[in-house]
Amino acid sequence: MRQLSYAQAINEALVEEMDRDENVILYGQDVAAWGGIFRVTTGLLDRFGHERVFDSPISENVIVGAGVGAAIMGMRPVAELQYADFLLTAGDEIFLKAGMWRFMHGGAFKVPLVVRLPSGSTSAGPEHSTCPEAYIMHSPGLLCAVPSTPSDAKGLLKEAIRNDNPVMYFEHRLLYQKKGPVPDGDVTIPFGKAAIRKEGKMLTVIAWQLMLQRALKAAEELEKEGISVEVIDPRTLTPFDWDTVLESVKKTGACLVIEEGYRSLGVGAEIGATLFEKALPWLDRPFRRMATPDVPLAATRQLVDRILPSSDGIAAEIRDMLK
Amino acid sequence: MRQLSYAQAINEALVEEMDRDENVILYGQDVAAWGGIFRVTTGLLDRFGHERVFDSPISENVIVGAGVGAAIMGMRPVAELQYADFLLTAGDEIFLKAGMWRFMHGGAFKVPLVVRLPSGSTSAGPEHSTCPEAYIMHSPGLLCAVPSTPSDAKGLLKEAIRNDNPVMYFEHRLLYQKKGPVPDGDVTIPFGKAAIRKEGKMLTVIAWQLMLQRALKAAEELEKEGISVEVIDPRTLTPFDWDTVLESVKKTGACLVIEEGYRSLGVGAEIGATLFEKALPWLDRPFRRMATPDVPLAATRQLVDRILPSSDGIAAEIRDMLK
Amino acid sequence: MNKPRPSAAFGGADPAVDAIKRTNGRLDDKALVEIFEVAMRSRIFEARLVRWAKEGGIPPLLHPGAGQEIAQLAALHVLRNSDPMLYAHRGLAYIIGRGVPLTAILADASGREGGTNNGKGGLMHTVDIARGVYGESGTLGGGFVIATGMGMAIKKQRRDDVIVHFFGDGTSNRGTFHESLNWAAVQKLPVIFICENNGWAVSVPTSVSTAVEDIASRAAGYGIPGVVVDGGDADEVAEAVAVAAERARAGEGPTLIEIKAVRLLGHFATDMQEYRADRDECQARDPMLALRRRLVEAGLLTEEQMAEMERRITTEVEDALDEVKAAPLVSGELAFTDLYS
Amino acid sequence: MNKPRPSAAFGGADPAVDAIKRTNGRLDDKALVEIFEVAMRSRIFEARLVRWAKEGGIPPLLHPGAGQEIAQLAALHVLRNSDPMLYAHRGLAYIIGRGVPLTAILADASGREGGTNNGKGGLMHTVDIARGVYGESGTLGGGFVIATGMGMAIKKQRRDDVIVHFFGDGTSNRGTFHESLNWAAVQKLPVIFICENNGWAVSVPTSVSTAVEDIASRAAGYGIPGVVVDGGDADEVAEAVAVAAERARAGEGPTLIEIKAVRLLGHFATDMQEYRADRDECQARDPMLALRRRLVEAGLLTEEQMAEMERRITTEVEDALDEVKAAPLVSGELAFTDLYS
Ligand SMILES: Cc1ncc(C[n+]2csc(CCOP(=O)(O)OP(=O)(O)O)c2C)c(N)n1
Ligand SMILES: Cc1ncc(C[n+]2csc(CCOP(=O)(O)OP(=O)(O)O)c2C)c(N)n1
Ligand SMILES: [Mg+2]
Ligand SMILES: [Mg+2]
Repeated sequence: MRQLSYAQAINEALVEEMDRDENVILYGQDVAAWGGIFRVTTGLLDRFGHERVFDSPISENVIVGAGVGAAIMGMRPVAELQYADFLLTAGDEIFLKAGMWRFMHGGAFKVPLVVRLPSGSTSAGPEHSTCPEAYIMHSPGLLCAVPSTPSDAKGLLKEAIRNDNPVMYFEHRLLYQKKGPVPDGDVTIPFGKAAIRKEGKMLTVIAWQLMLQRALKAAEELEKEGISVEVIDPRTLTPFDWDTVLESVKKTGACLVIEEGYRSLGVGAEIGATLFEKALPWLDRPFRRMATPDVPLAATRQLVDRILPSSDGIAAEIRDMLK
Repeated sequence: MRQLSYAQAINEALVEEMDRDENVILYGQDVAAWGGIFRVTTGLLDRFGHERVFDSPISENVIVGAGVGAAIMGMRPVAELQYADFLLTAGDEIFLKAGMWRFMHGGAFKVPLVVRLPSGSTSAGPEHSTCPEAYIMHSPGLLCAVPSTPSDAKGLLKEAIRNDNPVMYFEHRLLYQKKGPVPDGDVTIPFGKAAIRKEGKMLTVIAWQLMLQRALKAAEELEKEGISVEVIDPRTLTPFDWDTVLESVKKTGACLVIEEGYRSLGVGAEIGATLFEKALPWLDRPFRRMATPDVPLAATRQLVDRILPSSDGIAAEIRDMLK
Repeated sequence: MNKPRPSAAFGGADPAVDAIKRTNGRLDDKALVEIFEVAMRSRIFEARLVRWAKEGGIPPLLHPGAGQEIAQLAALHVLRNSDPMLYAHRGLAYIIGRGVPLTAILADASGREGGTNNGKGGLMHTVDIARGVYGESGTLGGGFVIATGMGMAIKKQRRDDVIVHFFGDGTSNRGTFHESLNWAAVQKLPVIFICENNGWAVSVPTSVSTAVEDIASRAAGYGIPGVVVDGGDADEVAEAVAVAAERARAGEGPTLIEIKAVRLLGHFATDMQEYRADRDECQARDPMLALRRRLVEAGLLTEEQMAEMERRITTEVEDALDEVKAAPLVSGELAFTDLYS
Repeated sequence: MNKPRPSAAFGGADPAVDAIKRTNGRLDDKALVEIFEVAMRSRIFEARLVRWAKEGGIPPLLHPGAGQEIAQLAALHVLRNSDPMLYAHRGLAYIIGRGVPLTAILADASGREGGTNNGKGGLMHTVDIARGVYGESGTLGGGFVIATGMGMAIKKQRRDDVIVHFFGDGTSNRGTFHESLNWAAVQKLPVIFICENNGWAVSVPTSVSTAVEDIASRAAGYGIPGVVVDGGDADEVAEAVAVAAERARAGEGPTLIEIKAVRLLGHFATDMQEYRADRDECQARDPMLALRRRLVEAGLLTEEQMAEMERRITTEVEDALDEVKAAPLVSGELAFTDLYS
């Protein structure tokens, strides 16, 4: 199969969807003339022109809010916030407008909006480093995609654009250059279907994006030691594929969630609580989470490395859990 | 002991702290001339004058952000957002400025800011009804108080004002008129100390504010049936008093969290996950949560009543859990 | 009638302002009578709703628009019903003017069947796409960004609709005002931003919260026309809106119109307005009184005819209320619908 | 030297603008030489940092301020070091001008011991309260609200400090600009808002994102002076800031000053600027060149002396770099400190 980088896969999804549906428009800071500060949208302006691909002011409220307005009038806007952290600068627009405008008005509209949110701990400081997907998972009305591979990045973005609901699409900056196989043709990936990235018997690990890479590396390492770990990538957080997770946990009896976001009320909290509700009879061991330990992410590499789960740290944690 | 309403208790805390420390200032929409749309700040303008009690424009970003700025210069601002939901209109200022300005600048400042956030399901529609404390609990750098009684409302607010960190103080609109005993004198309530509102043996219920009222009612009812429920009011969510909760759960072997916020990644998720991590050996029964089931709160009473836990519903849930 | 005066910030130099001066859009007799009648319907209906709220029949979350109806309706009168509107919380004339049935509004207000938003938004979020009624943001200032995006869609779709967005003076202090007007201006979007400056935001006088007297002067920061009109003068309002609509449909971009308005009643239904000293003075400035006089003087309606109109509308309102009171409450199960599509 | 011209939006009518015209604050010879020297230090230091970033020694998150130093330093020169400053991301002259040691900046940039923010904020968030350096918001526009609150505190405390906040033209499109200027104006807070308009926000030209040519024209929406000054003219900048400071200290409120600036280099250290056609033209407008000529012509510094100055500063920078490179990296344990107090 073709090898594409995660960034190329996103670009390809945009091209295909914009080719397919002229209601798809793309905008945000620097996305047009420059092709995005992470160069993910290069070539789109040339292909689709200023009417459909345009640069915006530094006005996050209206970037998201205008997306809602355009969406209810039949467009399919794909808006970019330059860093995922900035979703909090457009809180009203994301949580109350995108999430609730349809509900509040009795279903009179659809809000087919996609917000692209580059996330991840690049040591760029507290306001340019986070993975804020838990805020979204807590909030009704919003779907949430967290692609981990080039193929998923493409397929989930295509699905997000076609979906009639607002989708927060988190693209991880540290994966942009990572390559992987991407199938030819018009392949979408449905929301709410997790992928089992590695089968295993003794423990279920749930992770996505950067932490998935590290978890898989740890799992390979452990395999050599005879420790068989199952690794699940949820792909979307809302909707969340509980079936796959429950089935796995019933088999393994233990679960570890690894995430880049803050620990308290991070995604792992929902997973832990839900398993405790629904799978207690099958659970042999205490649940565990590895996450950013409720401190902001500093601008200095040593400080970030100190707190983020590494693959060695993950392997050690799993060994300890299974002791 | 004196009986005061929850609103009077808040008012008294403000008066006492403003008397004590001239750096305390109070502002927000309608808080001065009118004494607040819920009449919680009446009399303060007369007592302290326009320099210290003033009305603000409808500018939530600067209401919170100016609080951060004033706090780092040595003031102790108490800002009000008219509805707790509006914290999302000041997302940058709450989560990234109040929460992180000190950290990001290596501890060069203190940020002794209090934001008063009237919350609660008053059937005022999706954007005027929520209990958004989970967003705060997920976010580093912010403390979070959720007083349930007049006495706590006073003591926790006094503590919040004296605390050198930013405190999000949620006052529940449906409790404003509720009366209760409030001790005389300068009594503060420390953060991170839960209150056991009712002792019991068979199950631990955790609830606060409106849901605490309902939980206590249910617990009394059940007591008559011989079902002994322990009811814990956490009082603050950050810091959270894990010791009290763990001790109770180790005794009862079962836990139910009842909250008004959204279910997914609501506060109950953190409690469930933490118990699953730390108390598995003592847990006899699956964990449960009752909460707003991941839909916004409509403007119509029937719709709100349909989804919010009632005291009857809570009693039924507990009976079912202990079956 | 005064000509709409361009905001001071524009001096006479801006060509867009000249365009406004060139137009002459007096309302004809029929229009005046129509506006008067709908205003009366709105006034009577609203008063009845306030009474119902005080009786406990509906929540008091109603913000009476008394005093502001004439201007609201004059503005809508020169637009098409297909021009999408995002209205403000101040009163019901906007939606009554667009022809939404009183029964639908009452059903929304009381959570009964027959409303427009399935019990979700209540009275504040009536919606009726066929009549161009696109709803309201519960957070003030949430409408600016949505209006801007709607304008963006209209422009991309090469339709000649214009978006009209009403909002209060207090709301113009939200940051979204700034972001939206800048973007709408730079992209030349077909949006008319209409600020109703009634001097108050709940209990806070505009002078306490707002650094300028004329909100319209803020247009200077976006290079668009900023026009101040007298909310007591239907012609002045209509003309300014007509010019702005023409400009918008011609692809020349947005306009900021400020209506100097008077809030006759409390912020919400049960507001006692203890904070307010200007109430009597304001009653005298009620635009309904002025229009009433004008219609009589011009021989367009007699006092008799007006009294008859009032009786007819009162009956209409009471009938609607009876009908809705008899309707079943919406089911609580609706709590779960309409979130995702 | 041109007089600072008041923004078009103000005409000549505003008394605050007259106040600006009345002042005459030319920089004296000593000041000019000082500004030149600090600008040179900043330019050389920054170039060295960019090189270090390209070598991989520090992250490329540095936004070179080359072209904007003279104006930044002229502005600071007429303020007191005790006047709290919130700076922008554009360059290091702000903090070098306030006297923060180069070693401290290098330590912040490279995560080594001896910095100002314990490894938390890195290069972007240098802080030094004793020198009035209060930091920077990582989200653009986050500074407006904080500056406003700081001004509020100063006023309540009856101190005569003024807050100075630098920000870019692109940043002036954030909603927080609007909310803050309105509130600062209405409360007459001692804040000077200084917009450095360099024509770009990363790759987006100001004309694409912003509906007006002069950001200063936005002052009209807040009833405060809006002044445009030439960033190539230190006197003009200094005078405008001096007047604004006087006004602020006198309790008359904020001023919006717009510096027409030139960005000589890329948005960040490794930006290749493929999107940009105006680079050569911009080099010719480098204010350092103009000041250099002026100093020579006025006989204040000889070419020789400048070359010597350059050598001295280069050595100073290399020494600082050597010193910091030898310092230990800050411990990862600092990840857990400084959050709560
Ligand atoms: C973001 C936000 N802040 C505050 C409120 C509460 N609120 C509702 S109406 C109102 C006053 C609005 O004043 P204005 O815009 O002048 O409109 P008016 O009521 O005078 O018509 C306030 C503060 C809100 N709904 N949203
Ligand atoms: C809220 C927010 N949006 C976007 C960014 C990313 N960003 C950093 S600098 C910059 C451009 C700033 O332009 P301007 O304000 O003109 O300053 P300049 O870089 O030209 O000095 C952008 C978009 C940010 N940091 N914060
Ligand atoms: Mg008003
Ligand atoms: Mg710029």
